[in-house]
Amino acid sequence: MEMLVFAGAAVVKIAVVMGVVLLTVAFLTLAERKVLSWMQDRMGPMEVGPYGTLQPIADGIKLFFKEDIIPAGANRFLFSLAPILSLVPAFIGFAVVPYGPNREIELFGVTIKPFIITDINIGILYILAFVSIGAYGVILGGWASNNKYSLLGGLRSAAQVISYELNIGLAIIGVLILSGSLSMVTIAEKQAGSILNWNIIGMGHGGGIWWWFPVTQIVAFVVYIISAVAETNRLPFDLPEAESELVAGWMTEYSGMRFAFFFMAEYANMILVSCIASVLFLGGYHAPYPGTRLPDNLSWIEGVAWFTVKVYAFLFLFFWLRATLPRLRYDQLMRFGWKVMLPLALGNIVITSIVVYFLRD
Amino acid sequence: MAVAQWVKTLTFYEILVGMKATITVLIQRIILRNRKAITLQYPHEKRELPGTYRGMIALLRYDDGTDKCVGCDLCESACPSRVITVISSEVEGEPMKRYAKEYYMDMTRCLFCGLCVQACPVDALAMTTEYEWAKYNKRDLRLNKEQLLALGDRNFPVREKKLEFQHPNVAYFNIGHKNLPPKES
Amino acid sequence: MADMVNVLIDGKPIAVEKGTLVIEAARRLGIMVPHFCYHPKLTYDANCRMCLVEIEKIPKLQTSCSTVCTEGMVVRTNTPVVNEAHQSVLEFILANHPLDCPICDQGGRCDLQDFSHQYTPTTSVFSDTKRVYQKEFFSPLIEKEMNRCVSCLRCVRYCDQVMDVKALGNAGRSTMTEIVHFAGHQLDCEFCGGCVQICPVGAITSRLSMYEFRPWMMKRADSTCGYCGDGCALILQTRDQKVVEVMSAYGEGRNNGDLCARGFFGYQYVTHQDRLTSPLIRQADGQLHPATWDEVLPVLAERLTQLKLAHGAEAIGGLISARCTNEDLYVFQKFMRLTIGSNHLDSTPRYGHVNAARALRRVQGTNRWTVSYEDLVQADVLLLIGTQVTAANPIVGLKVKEAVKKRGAALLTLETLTPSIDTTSNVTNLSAKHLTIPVGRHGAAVQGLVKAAFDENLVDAGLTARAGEFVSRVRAAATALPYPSDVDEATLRAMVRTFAGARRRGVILIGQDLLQAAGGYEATVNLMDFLLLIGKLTQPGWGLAPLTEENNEQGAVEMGAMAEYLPGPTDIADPAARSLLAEVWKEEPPAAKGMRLIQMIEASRSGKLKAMIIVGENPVRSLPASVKVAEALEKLELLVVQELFLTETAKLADVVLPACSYAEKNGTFTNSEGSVQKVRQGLDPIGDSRPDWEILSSLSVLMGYPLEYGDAKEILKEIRSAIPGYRILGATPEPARVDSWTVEQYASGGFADDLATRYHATPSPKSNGHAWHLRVGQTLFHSGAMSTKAKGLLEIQKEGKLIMNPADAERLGLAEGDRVRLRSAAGEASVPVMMLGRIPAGTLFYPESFREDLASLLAVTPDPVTGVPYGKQVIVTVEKVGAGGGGGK
Amino acid sequence: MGSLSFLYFGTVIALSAILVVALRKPVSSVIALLVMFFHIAGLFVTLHAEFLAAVQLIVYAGAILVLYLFVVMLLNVKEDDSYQRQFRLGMGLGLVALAEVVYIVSAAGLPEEPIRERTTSAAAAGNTEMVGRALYTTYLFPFEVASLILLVAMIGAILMAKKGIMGESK
Repeated sequence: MEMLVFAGAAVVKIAVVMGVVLLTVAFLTLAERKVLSWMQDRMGPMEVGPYGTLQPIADGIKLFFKEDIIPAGANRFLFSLAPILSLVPAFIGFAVVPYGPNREIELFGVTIKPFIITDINIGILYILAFVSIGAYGVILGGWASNNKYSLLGGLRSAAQVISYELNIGLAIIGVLILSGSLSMVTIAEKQAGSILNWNIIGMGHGGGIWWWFPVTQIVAFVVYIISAVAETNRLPFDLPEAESELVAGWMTEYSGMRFAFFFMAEYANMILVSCIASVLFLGGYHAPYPGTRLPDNLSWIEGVAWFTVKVYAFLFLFFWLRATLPRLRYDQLMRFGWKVMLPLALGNIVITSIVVYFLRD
Repeated sequence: MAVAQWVKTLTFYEILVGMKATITVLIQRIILRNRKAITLQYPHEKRELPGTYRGMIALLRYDDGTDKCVGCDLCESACPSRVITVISSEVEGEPMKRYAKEYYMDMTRCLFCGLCVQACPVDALAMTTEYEWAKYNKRDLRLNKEQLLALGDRNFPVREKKLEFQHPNVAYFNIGHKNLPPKES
Repeated sequence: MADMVNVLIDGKPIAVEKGTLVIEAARRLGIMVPHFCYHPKLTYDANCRMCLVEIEKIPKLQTSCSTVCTEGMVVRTNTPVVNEAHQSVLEFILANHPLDCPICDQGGRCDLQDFSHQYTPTTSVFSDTKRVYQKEFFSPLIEKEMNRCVSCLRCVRYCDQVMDVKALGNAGRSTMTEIVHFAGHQLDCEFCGGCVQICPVGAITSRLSMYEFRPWMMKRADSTCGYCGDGCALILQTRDQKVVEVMSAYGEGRNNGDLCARGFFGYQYVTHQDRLTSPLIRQADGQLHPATWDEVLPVLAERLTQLKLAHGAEAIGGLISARCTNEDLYVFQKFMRLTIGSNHLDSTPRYGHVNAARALRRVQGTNRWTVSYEDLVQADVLLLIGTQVTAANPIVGLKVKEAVKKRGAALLTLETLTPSIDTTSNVTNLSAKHLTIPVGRHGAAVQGLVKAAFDENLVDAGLTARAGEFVSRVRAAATALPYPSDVDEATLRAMVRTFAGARRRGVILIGQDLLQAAGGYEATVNLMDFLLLIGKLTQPGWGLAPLTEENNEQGAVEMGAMAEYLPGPTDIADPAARSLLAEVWKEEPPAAKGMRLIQMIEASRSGKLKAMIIVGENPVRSLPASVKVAEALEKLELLVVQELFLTETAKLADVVLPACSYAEKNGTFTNSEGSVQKVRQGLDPIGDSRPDWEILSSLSVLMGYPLEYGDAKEILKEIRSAIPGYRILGATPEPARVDSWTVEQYASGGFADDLATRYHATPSPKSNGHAWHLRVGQTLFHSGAMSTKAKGLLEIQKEGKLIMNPADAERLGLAEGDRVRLRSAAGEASVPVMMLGRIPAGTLFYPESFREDLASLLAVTPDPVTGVPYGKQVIVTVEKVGAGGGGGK
Repeated sequence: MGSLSFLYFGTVIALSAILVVALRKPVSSVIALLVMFFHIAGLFVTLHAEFLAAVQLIVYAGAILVLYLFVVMLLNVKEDDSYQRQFRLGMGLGLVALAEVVYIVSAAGLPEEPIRERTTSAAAAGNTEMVGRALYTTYLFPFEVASLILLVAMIGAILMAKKGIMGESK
């Protein structure tokens, strides 16, 4: 019975999270097009539904019914496997993200955390592990297409993902040091209080006003954001699919649902990195002010809302960057990753460690 | 100076300036609503075309309904993308009078450069302002003489007088010999 | 060359021969003086005033086309004064020239257009209306638009000076000058197209391709004409798989820019709608059905192999047309001799040219001319025997005319024609001495020539010393004969005196009237005797020049496409030749004696021959009905025909393979002069047709004895190794040399074998009112069956008409177009008549291209030596059928 | 439950390990290796060593194997059967290894309840911390030596790849 309830609750949570994520992915495409067009004096989709609001549905239907082509000379197995390898790791990471206050409810005698699917003690590592698997989808898809553009796109993507994954990993270490935990829930809980306790400001870990400066994770935050943009192959780091050079990179030969998988994976990854960013740096579901403004039994709404706002702010940042910045050259990208981001992240770790070791505890 | 440069680099100053520009546009569009999209919702709204717009090419007629085209092939040779095929011939019953027996324009290849219109010695070609010519079958875009004349009739209701009535001194330019005065002796 | 003068033109010095015109000297320096009326072929007229130049020490501007260079002359062609003069002249011309360049066929290659672009401002001081001519119908093929005329009179002068036709003249004065044809009716000239080519503007254009092209659209292929043996260089102008126009450039080819009606207007058969476009194969229902090459060739190869295995190679024969290229002919004979293994093969020279080839080979050791066209033009004396040169070989005719009219050569003619003024030119009008020889009597006249040489004591003393026996025995044989009754003895002797008395060059031209008549071979040997006797045979610039009827008969003989010859030509039994060939072919050709044309027909009738491969030849049509070719061919188990059209022979075939015409393939033709000239592809093959050599080559591969060639050039390369020195010759080919060893052999005994047959009296056939000599031969406007598919030529001559002397017609009460019934020993036929003064009384002429009308009338007698089926001359009776209506088809 | 999952992970690990060397296409081998890494990670999870599982995936699957893929794709390695000819040697070595395993297993025997007690204490403190403690206390010296070796290897690789870095460039 316990087992059943536990499993049932897990299934419900997974379904809700997946539903929300998928819906977000769908309307994120529309939102992106709209935001881009607003920033560029255009209109964006206007034909399907009022102000083009049903465009994602039209796109979905189109992609669903589109002819599924496997190029001659392609490796059929890997060609089919690649989109799945791309999509699954993108979705799997949502399992450890806390969407709301860390509460527990009793259901038929079972303790359930309603706002997180599972709180595992190495949550952040878990996400990193699976995100790194996502590179296989890209690289194998590019290779299996038997197309030089695809292969180049795949190789670029893999190199880029590996390089920037390193930076992501190093950027969050500062946060981990401050939190002393790998669990997403713990990290979020440690930032409770007010905006000052958020890791980006870094005052929540004791010590007072005089030495808050060295433990602020602002540098790590910037490194993380930039690396996250690169990790998700978004502009200005969308070299793997650089239309002007590589047609569509590793996706060149894909069409129909396989293409849609890649597409969804990209947007899901965007959401995921936004979630991580808000949990790690912006206090997750915590409001910037202390306490809550709602009655205690409804305060979870406030938490979820704040979390949502933060995530959407990040997503908007993605669009904003895309609308503003041109694409980097590949060597610039690599140099930036290894020669700027990496030292910054390392420096952040060193300083944070020293400060934490000597001044805290 | 160098310090300022460093600060700018470290704070991504240029990028922030760019981001300010884009967000400003967004704010003006969505919040202040004092900026309009330049997009034209094409099938619902249409652009006012300038008079010199180069759309579909048409063949013209004289006011008595006869083709202006003399089948001289100059448009064919002027055309940079080999759109035009002229098959010229003699007018039945009027010796030495030349006309285009068949005239084809393969609009799939046309650049709308207008060189044919310039090349035409009798102004038989003109560019209309028609542009909505999407077809399901691209072979439908190989227009024959009748279609091109119909285009001309549709777009140019006012027709010119015949050449010999316009310029008496070139009176024997391609009008055959039927209506010429007899030879002075 | 000693008389050179130095002139300075635009500051550039040049030394030219005395008498060179200034414009010509400037041209050699690359300075183009604008001109309309000047043409190097014509005498200058200086009427267009366009070529004005400034010459120092002459106060006024001079026309450079009429001013002769003198020593130290200083000429300026590009000074302000000269330019102003040019501009003024152009302004005068343009005052009346219509601005209809866009619709003018000359637009784009018009001298006036070019000069206008070069000089004139866009405005004119003239404001009057322009001169306008009422349009008149001119001719079905040549169109004139007098409004465009600049009155340079090039056409009029060309027609007179080069063609000797005088069909065009100028009427009216001043701006109203007009080019007219005499007598007000439509133009009926030789239709050489010369006026069209020479007109600097669009005043005279070809109606055949009117408004079909613009000059810049056309692709050109420099090829060689496929009609007669003259071998004219042609420029095939094509557009989209269609021959639009045929031209010939001044200064190019053996014809130097001149063409005849066949060459200029006879190109449209190439793209005729009846062309075979796919292989046809006879199926179970007895009908020919279209098939693909992949279906037909393996079946064909299998059947040929089966027949070869069952009945031996000897049961397969082959026939090829001399209209094919040398490459086709060579591959054909190689195919027959190696792949099949049979020597039963023959080609068109069998109809007459082999007589000449054999005679020349016998006496002078080479079958080629020992003279060239240049010798012809520069000859002191020309002797024409049975050539009908204007009709059969028009361009050689032009050379004769040039020699006579420009260089004052003495022309001696022994022709079937009489001098008479007609609408077309007639070389006998230009003769210094002429004898009208009745049909079939040229051999007797030649005997008379030899006799006269003895009677006039013109025998070369050296020869008498060297080969006394030859001289004495020929003298005995020749002088024993009387002079032929139908020629005037005094004129004949005078001719011989003139001919033998000439100092530098002299050429005897012989044609089909001699070669296609009984005794043609003997007569040719006798003519060689004549040349030998008067001591001219071995001298350079002298020689006997047989003219061929079809374009590559010379090539057919030289490629060995005949039973008795291997490539070279060398005799089939010649061991040296066989070993050379064995080296090239890696296998010896079969040694068995091959059957010739008539023998092959007989053999197929008797069942000895089981299969025949006929390439481009149509024996059912070209041999008279009395031979019953169709009947014989039907008995064959397998008849393969490679053809352009579904001819009478092709209709009998089991397999018909579509072949390419000369316009669709590469190769070479050898003209009667012996010049090997290029044939270049102007069109892609029509339908599925393929070049003949390619068909034979793929067939040979399937038959297991591959003759594989990548292209025609590869074949030519092999031909060159089989026939050393066979190559495309330059603009002025080096003529062959007389082989003195062969001449010695001949004079010292070789002559004796058939002396009695060669010199024996042939009685003159009676020629009274009941017996007429009918000759079937070439006309100017048609050649073979091909030309009857050419639209342009059909416009000139639609049907065959019996040509007779007007006096004869009057006697019979015949009017133009009446039908007459002809009866001969073999049968009868009914044809319309027309009158022509040049046909002598008692003689009838019928164009060969329409010979099917007379098929039942003719009979064939094969020559015992050369196997030539003589069948183009017959004695007939004539009676009127009915009044005019019958003839007006 | 525990032995069932161990059986599954162990079988798949063994099978995919064989496939890595048996498959002819290099890319297929890499895929097999990837499958193997996943299952090793799974094995770690069943042992409650989540940190090791995650690190296994991040380091091996996420980085090293991707580099292998890189090499395979960039070098465009053709199906090459030259390695397949070492069948006899491979068989011999394999037999030796098998004998060793059989010996060890028969000598020691499979433990009935593997390392249960230790894992409970680890779960309490969080195994990440335990690993960290172990590394920085008991195994500090080997850890530092290993780091040094890696550093040396890295510097050596850079030196070899970058010609002329020592100033001898031309």
